[in-house]
Amino acid sequence: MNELIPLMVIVPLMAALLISAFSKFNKATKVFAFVVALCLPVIPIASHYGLHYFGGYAPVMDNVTNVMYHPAITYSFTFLQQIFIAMLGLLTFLVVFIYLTKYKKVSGPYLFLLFLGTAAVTAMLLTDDIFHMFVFFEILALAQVGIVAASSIDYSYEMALKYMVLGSIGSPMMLLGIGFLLALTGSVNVTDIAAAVHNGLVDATSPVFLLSLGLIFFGWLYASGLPPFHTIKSGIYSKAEPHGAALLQSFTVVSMISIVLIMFRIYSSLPIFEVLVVFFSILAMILGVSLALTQTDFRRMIGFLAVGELGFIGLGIGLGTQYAITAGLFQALNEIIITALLFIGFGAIVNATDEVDTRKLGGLLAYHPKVSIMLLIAGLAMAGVPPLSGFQSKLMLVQASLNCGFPEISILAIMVSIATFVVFVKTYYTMFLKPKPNELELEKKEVPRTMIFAMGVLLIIVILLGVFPDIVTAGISNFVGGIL
Amino acid sequence: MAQTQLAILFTSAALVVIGLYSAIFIDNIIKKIIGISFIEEGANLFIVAIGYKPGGVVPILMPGMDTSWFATNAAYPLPFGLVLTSIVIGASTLAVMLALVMVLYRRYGTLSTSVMLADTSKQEEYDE
Amino acid sequence: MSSTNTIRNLLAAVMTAIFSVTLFDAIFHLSSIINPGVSNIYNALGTQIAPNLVTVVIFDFRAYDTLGESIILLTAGLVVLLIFGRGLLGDKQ
Amino acid sequence: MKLYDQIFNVVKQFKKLFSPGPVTNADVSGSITAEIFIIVSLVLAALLLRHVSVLLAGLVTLILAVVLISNIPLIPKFKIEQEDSLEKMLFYAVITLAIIVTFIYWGGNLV
Repeated sequence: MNELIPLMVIVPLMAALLISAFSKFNKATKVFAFVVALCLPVIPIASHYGLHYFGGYAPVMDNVTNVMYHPAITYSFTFLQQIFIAMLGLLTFLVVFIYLTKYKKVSGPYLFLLFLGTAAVTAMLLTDDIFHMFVFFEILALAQVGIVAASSIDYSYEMALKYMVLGSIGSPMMLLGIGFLLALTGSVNVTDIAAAVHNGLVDATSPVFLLSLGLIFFGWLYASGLPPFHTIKSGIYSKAEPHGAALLQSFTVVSMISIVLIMFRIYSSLPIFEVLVVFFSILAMILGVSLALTQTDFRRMIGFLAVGELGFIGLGIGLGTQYAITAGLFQALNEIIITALLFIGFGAIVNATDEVDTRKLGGLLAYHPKVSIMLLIAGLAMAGVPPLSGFQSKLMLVQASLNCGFPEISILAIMVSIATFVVFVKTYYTMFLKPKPNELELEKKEVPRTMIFAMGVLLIIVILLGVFPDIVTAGISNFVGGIL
Repeated sequence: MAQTQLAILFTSAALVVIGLYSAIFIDNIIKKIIGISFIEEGANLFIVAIGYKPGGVVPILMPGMDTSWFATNAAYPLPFGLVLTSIVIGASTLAVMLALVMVLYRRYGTLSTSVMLADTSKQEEYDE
Repeated sequence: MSSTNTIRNLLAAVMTAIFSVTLFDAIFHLSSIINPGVSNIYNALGTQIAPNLVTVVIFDFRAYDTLGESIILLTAGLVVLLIFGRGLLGDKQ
Repeated sequence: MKLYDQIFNVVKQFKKLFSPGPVTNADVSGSITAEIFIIVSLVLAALLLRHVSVLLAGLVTLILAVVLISNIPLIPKFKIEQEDSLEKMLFYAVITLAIIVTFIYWGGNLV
């Protein structure tokens, strides 16, 4: 039993509580938040793989039916969790760092929400218990609403309320689906449910079991912002502070993969599950990218692009082979980094110009050369240009879909990449290369050093993963082999 | 006694459906939120109903009860435990939604969804 | 505009009706195949810990869920305060 | 000449899409790209039906292509349907929920 595994959740949770309680002491809070944020990526790297049973209740065998039951909540920690939690911790650290240097006076509730979101997502990723995942998913939804409401951008309250109203349709449906699973199998532990399904204790073809898939699937659509929730998800990103949006999109990606992996373990024997995932992923790619092409608010544009990129992850999971799922998860990791980089980079532009409409911007290359070059590389990585990390994962996805006998999906994926590239080139041109409009007043504002630092760190990871993808894909592939 | 359980289960489904209808068709945001909270309550009631055991006893060990008899005849405690958590979750989201409505009502002076939560992307795109 | 709204409302009503029929049918079939599963284990194990099994589930087997529950209450309180203007970012603080 | 007029009309309609405010040529070319992209990708996605039945795939692809091309500009329509108003988002969410659940429950075993 490894004591560090629950600490991954407890440390940000306790930090959040302490910060909200003692936010009056400005300086001390800043130092404390910085130290805790620095710890976050270190803990998962330092701890060993294994299982953790809360309360020490190891699995028991039911003597009557000879079925194994997990009475307590179980956390399982493997390479996949390690890499994602470490990346999430790093991103949280960078975002908290940017936030701490941007504002003189810290806002206790805002820091609380940032740490709480990280804790909730970590718990969702670690947990092996579907109801526990639901609890932390709700915490995450509230934290997201709080991060949006705190930003005090125009119309952020309206967007937050819309998100909550849609969420209170989406998440009870998921709860209802969990209820169906509980009724059918008598357990909320994913390992138990999967064992019950695969051993034939539950009839996998019965319509009731299928209905639970439908309800949980709908909840997953809400969690991950796939259509029909793509408009609200991109709206949420555009109404948060840019560094907050960088963290919000990573929450979305991680909650998406953690729920879909649980669904995959339970429902992988049903062909309709894969059909549904692929269908909604393709829809997300088409709608996300085509709407991103027509946006003039660049925050909204990246929001739609982020949703469109989620489609690639779903595609990998939906194809269902070991190679494809590895590609999808690798793409998820890349997307967390690249989209965060884009959000932080464009956030630097917002910071310097107080303007979000691309039509009013122009000629920024001369003023912010560092930011523009890093943004260019990030955009190329998102579009999938070698040797950056986006290229490796998209190449894997294209190969995987070819191997599965779906050349149409490969062509579609390549087309979406090209359209992503077009979106990016268009925005880059209007913001950086086009002549500066006369009305645009550039106050001699510098881009904060911390933003440049954060972008540099993320960029190094992008290039590193692009050149040596094996350091991640080998481990992920092992993990996927374990759940197949 | 199985009819009791079926009746409770049907009630929960009815709550979910009523909630969905009110989410689409009611314009007043407060009423809409009340309707939406029906969905949450329907899901909770559903899970409570799963824990029902025909002819069972309350899952509390009374003094003098035989433990093995109790284990086979008590109602299922797990769904009740889960529902207590999810009730609190529903209440919290309800509180946050109503707080947002309060602030927005002060700003707009109306509770109509079609005014308060209309499309905002056009207005913010090019404001001078 | 109103004609599209009528069509929309009609479509939504019909789809919700179909959904409700599906849900009722599923629940009718479900009620005969409810499985106690781990609840029976709880019933057997729990009596050694405390007499009230629901509290045993909440505070022992699934205590971590209860922690999440209390955290969510706190979060809701803080977010409500945030919405009313305590701790906003930027100039509007 | 007719096609030229039609495309000209399409560009004029894009102008409405970006009002208020000026329409730059980057925006219009972006919209035209989106237009072509959406037609091609939807047709391509319809080709996936060939795994169900080749005849159906051919038929659906042809009909979809004709419908989409005769209905340009599509992007303004798509954008209006996916705007930020709560009514539309709720409508699509509930419709999707009903379609998923109904489809899975009554026909999930057919796939």
